[in-house]
Amino acid sequence: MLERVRGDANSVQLRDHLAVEQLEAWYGDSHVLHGVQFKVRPGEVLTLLGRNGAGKTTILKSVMGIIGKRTGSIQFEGQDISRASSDRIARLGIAFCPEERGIFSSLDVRENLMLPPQVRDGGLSLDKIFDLFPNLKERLTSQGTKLSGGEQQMLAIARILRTGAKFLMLDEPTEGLAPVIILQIGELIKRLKLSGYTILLVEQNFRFASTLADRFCVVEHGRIIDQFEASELPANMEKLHQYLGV
Amino acid sequence: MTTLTTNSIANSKPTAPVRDEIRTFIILTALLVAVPISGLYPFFVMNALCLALFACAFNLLIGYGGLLSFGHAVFLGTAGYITAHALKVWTVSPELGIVLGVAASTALGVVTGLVAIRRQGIYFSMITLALSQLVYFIYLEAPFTHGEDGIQGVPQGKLFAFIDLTNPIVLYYVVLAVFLAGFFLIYRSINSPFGEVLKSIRENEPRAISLGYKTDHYKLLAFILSAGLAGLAGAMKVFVAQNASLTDVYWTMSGEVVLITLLGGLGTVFGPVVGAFIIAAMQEYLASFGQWVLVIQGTIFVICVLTFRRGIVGEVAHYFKMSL
Amino acid sequence: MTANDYILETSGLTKEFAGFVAVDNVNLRVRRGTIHALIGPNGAGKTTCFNLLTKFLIPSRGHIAFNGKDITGTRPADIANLGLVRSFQISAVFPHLTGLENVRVALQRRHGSSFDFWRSKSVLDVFNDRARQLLDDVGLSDFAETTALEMPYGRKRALEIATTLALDPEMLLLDEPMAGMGHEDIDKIAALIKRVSANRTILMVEHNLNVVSDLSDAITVLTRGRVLAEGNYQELTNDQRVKEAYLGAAHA
Amino acid sequence: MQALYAQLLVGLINGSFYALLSLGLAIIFGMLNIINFAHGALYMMGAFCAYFLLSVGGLSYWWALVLAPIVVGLFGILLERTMLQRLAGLDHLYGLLLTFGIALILQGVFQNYFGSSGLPYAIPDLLTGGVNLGFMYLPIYRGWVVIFSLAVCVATWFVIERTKFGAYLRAATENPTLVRAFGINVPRMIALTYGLGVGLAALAGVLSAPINQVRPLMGADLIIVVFAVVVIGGMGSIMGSIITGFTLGVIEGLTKYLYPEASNTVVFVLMVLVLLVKPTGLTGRAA
Amino acid sequence: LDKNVKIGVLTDLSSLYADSAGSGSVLAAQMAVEDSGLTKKGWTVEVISGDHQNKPDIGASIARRWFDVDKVDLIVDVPNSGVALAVSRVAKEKNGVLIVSSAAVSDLTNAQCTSNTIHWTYDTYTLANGTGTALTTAGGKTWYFLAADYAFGAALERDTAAAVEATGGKVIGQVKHPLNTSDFSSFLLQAQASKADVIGLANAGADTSNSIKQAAEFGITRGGQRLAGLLLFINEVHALELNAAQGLVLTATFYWDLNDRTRSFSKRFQERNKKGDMPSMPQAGVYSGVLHYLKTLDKAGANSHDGAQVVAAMKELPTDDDAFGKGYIEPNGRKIHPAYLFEVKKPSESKGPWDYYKLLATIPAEKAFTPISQSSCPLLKK
Ligand SMILES: Nc1ncnc2c1ncn2[C@@H]1O[C@H](COP(=O)(O)OP(=O)(O)OP(=O)(O)O)[C@@H](O)[C@H]1O
Ligand SMILES: Nc1ncnc2c1ncn2[C@@H]1O[C@H](COP(=O)(O)OP(=O)(O)OP(=O)(O)O)[C@@H](O)[C@H]1O
Ligand SMILES: [Mg+2]
Ligand SMILES: [Mg+2]
Repeated sequence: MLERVRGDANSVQLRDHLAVEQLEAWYGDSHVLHGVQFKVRPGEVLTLLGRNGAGKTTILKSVMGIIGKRTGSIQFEGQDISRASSDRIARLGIAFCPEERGIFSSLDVRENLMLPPQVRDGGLSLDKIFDLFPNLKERLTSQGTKLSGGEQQMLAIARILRTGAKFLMLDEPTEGLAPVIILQIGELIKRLKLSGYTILLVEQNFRFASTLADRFCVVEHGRIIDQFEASELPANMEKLHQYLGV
Repeated sequence: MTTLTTNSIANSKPTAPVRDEIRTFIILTALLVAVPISGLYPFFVMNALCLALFACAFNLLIGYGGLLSFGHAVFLGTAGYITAHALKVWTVSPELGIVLGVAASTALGVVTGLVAIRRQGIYFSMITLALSQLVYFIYLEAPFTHGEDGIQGVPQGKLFAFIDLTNPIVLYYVVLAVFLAGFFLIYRSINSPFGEVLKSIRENEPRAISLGYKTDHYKLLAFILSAGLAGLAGAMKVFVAQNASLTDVYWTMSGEVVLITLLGGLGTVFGPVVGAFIIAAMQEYLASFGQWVLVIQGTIFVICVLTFRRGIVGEVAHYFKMSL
Repeated sequence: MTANDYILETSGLTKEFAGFVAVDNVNLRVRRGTIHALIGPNGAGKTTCFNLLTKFLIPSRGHIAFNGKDITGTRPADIANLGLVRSFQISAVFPHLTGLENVRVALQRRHGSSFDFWRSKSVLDVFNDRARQLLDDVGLSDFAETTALEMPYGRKRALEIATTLALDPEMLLLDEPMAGMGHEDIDKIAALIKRVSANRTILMVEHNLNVVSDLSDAITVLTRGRVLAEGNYQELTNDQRVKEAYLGAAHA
Repeated sequence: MQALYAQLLVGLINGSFYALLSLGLAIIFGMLNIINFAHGALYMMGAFCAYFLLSVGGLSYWWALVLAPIVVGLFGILLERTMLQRLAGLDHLYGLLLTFGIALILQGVFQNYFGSSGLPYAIPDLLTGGVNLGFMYLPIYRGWVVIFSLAVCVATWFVIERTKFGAYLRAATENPTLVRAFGINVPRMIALTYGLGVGLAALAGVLSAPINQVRPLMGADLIIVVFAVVVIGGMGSIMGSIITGFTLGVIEGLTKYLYPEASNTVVFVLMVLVLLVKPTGLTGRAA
Repeated sequence: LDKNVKIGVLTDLSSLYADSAGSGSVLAAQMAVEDSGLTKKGWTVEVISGDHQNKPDIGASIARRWFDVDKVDLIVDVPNSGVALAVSRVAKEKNGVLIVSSAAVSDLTNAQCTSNTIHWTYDTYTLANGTGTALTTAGGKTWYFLAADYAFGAALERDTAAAVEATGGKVIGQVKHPLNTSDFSSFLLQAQASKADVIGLANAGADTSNSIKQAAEFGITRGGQRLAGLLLFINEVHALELNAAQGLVLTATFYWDLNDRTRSFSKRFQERNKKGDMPSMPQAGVYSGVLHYLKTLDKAGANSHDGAQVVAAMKELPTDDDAFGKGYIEPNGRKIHPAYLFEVKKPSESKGPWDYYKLLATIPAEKAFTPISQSSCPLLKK
């Protein structure tokens, strides 16, 4: 259904799409991340699991460069972005869908959708987006924040799919969505993966994550305390129980 | 504009807030009581005290209610005019003059409040500004104010028929007493059950409503309190300056009180006082700098915003992790 | 059906936004003392319903009765005072107040002193114990002194629920209480809701089916503003229309 | 009756100044969330700029129309880069205080070097003289002012409301961090916007130089009225402030005819009435 | 013997009157000190200055502090009627000396006169009668007033109207405009429509400049109507340039180019004035006032620091100086000297910068000010 992303071939040659090392991050005075370390391979779906307040969102924010203070190295497609400004990072091809959705009330739904500029070609066309999220099509002219909670979530995901970025960071994309939509999003993510996107996912909904992810990282107190492949999942259920209380 | 950001309010979570504040309050009082023997010019201090009370009243509204009134000068000026007129023309006793002045401002506060309260953020500010300009116009046209000449040579008289206000030292202690009283009332209401609700409304009004608070009522009460206390300041100013003039009702005065409060520290208890003394000092002592007065003032404001945004007191409080 | 059998009844409740009908002729009946779930696809009109019930929106048509009393024209604050309190879908806390203060604001309301500007706030200390207890209930014991702003998303939700409970309302409206929570928190809150439902009625919107299934006594399914089906979890999961509209084929 | 026509026309002319100024203010507020109290001072700078271009550079009025806005605009960008920028995301108050301080400094400095009674600036030869409309004698220059500013207003409106640039700006006001995380260089965009708004103020300054004394304080009292216009129009609404600007001009004209004493106050009456009926101004979004 | 004198120039350094008074007034005071030659006679005379920002309360509190703390003996200049009245009270209360030069409000020597204040240079009566009477007799029978809507404007208009009617003229209309109006076209149109012979501008500062400039734009003077600036200083004419100001009629008690004495004084002043302006009428007044004050002290031989007594002595002593020539001070504190009616020259007539006025008529000293018999000053009722 989605055409394969062009230039995907050579991105496969990269060993890691994203490599984070010794990442530390602060909110004002409070030190939140303590030496986070993980890699994301091209074309895989990596899920960050962890309790509330573990630091998952902060990790994404640090990669995106929208946090007060961060140190350590962040390699994206081979180049270091730990000092780059967030707009440069975005233009390198990282797209971010924040957990609080960030829909703009001063823009109508269409403007919200069209806002993020295309950073590369090969983004989804409007039609594709509309048959993924029919609700949006009906509400195009209404004010962004007048949408229902779920519709806002859809909008937030939809708009980054337009940009053509091939590295997506989704922070709890299924939050507040009806099961039927969650299934759709699951499908969507699978298809995105097939067509060569790399996806860094933060999820509380373990059931959902487990059906998609190639690998899992467990975050606790601002550190990655464990990680394993999807295949090793059954073996690790015990540990996960302790970590998350699933 | 109603819900102020972290940056705009000194949000130091103090260890023992009350102790810090009480201690500072005592020191402040001691200093002020000592002024006459310090050789500091009492009229300057009285001026500053009136401004300070005015600013504190204003701060109650913005710093704790999150309501920025752009027209607060009218409450200062109205009381000023009424008191001055009462003393000079009706030749009433000082205490009655003050009461009349404060009553007038409070009444005006009720009216203004009722109109303005339902407006949000900047629109609240603007409607207060607009209303104040209307009142200004009335004073400009009304004969009893004598236009830009103002009401001159207001007699100070004897408070309660035995305290002679024409004696600067006596006057000073009266003004001081009134200031302290007003200041304490404000301090108390900030730290009262009412104050708590006020803060929560500033933080998140819909939530406060959903908890069953009729937020308009609280805002209105805050507005009236503030107006009344501003009036008190205005009334006292009459005894100090012995005149009441248009400058006290003009929007620039409303702007000045914003500056005072920000300079001292928005939402801090003592900020407005410090700010008031600085601005008063500027007006009196910069006067000799003549034509550079504007430039110097401007520079100070710019520096204040760029370097110590919490305001002087706010910064100090933040630095020492105190609550002031 | 007598009034004290149904604590909340709506008849022909309708809300239109600029020609678009968000809630369409809904007749909702909530039985006293039950946990009633309102589910439905996104944009079905659930939150709008909540907003109508608590008067944050004015109904275009229809009536609302609470305890047999018509509250269609009542103001939001009064609704809360009647004992009908809601939580918000987008977490609503007082960002610069600490966890404790947040809860205290709610506790304070039922105590008459809220207009006393001449009293010291130390009169409020009587609420501290109750407030701490409420924080414990939602697992925020350690956050009593943290300002809400600094809490992670999930905690904010928990705090909001604690604040809502502080009002000890006769009926609670919870809009997606579990959204953005980790599993053990979900279980905590679920348990909590169960506990508080003892002497209360609860109407909640929730997309997490496990929660819906173990908590709710009755469920109403909304789609496109209309009531699609009513019944208990079993009945509905076998209802074909519900599967298509809400659960999705996979649940078949 | 004839007198009335005259008043209306004259009012419309003043309206065009309000429109231009409030337009700039609206853009700056709407997009930067800054209440630009320096607007009056920058308007003044525009006029002075015209004066210097003529007296020093020997450049005519027509050059001034082009150059003054650019010069002042650049100055504005400098201000934004060095100071205003640091206030991003703070409460309006700070922008207000800062720009107020800047206004004081500018006015003070000009005051010291050029005195209070100001400098002369003659009407360009091409536009001198006037036409007799029967009901009044209309100086050609005034006619030019209306037409020209109307054109500028429409053009600006188009840029903000109908182009992508506008959408970016509006979004950036709400959540700059996120917009930036979408790959848009927000800081530069904001600086440009401020430059644009300020440039409009300067343009108004040039337009008014031939009819008002070029004085350091020429903008000092204007700002509050212009700000009121922005509010009546609905904060940040471009069209709102343009329309309100012209309307206010006309209403003021009428007041000057019927109750002149109140002509500086009528704007506030208008504001109260509007805000009572429409809490967020004529076309305003929520505050 | 106390030979210390402290003079405070309380003026507007930062706004409306900064040019006509402001730093120029300070300079004038200093020149007076030097010309008095008191320093050579072992006196120490200090001149300080302050900016009252046109706010009565600030003006009053500065004055109070000057008298109390800085031990100032004399305060001069004080533009802005409101401030002048406020300061005059303080001077009385503290028994200092006040010489008002810039402010025009005639109450200073009438209802509100005090034994500590001298009103030096001119007042609304001078302006009103000078312009009003002269223009009316010169054929300007019908008048239309453009008055600033505040006490000063009203007073000016009232007095002028009286003078006009006394001379057989007629006031056929008036319009009150708010202070600091930027656009006068509506008002000018109304004045134009009235077909009055003379349009009297009863306003000050920028308001006057703008009305004149826009009057030119609307071809008022070309239409045969005359423009009378009731309070207009040479700095404003300079700023307007003759193109806009030509044909304007105004009254002044000082012009630099009146005679050799004024010329020599003015040249010295201009050389030392960093703005390069010629002295304005109020600045000349400050010079003359301070000079006379110092003369009086010199005659007394010592400074008694008793304001009322010094003022009384000043009233005894006839005045004479380069700026105003010979004159005297009335018991009510009114300084008396001639006034002049000027017309602003056409660009063609002017020999260059500052050559702006041509003399139409001289108003003899006794006619230039309120006759003492008509003064309502309480001091006279004894
Ligand atoms: N704006 C902030 N200021 C200060 N501290 C913060 C802020 N935001 C988050 N924190 C702290 O940083 C830590 C990590 O927060 P983060 O949001 O990354 O957790 P999370 O794993 O995303 O939680 P959740 O699953 O609830 O989203 C938390 O302890 C939180 O208290
Ligand atoms: N103020 C409004 N103006 C216009 N349309 C609105 C407004 N509020 C809600 N809507 C529309 O009404 C519909 C119902 O919204 P509502 O928030 O009730 O959905 P919901 O059932 O809560 O969905 P979710 O589960 O995603 O929160 C949505 O399509 C939404 O776009
Ligand atoms: Mg998170
Ligand atoms: Mg919802």
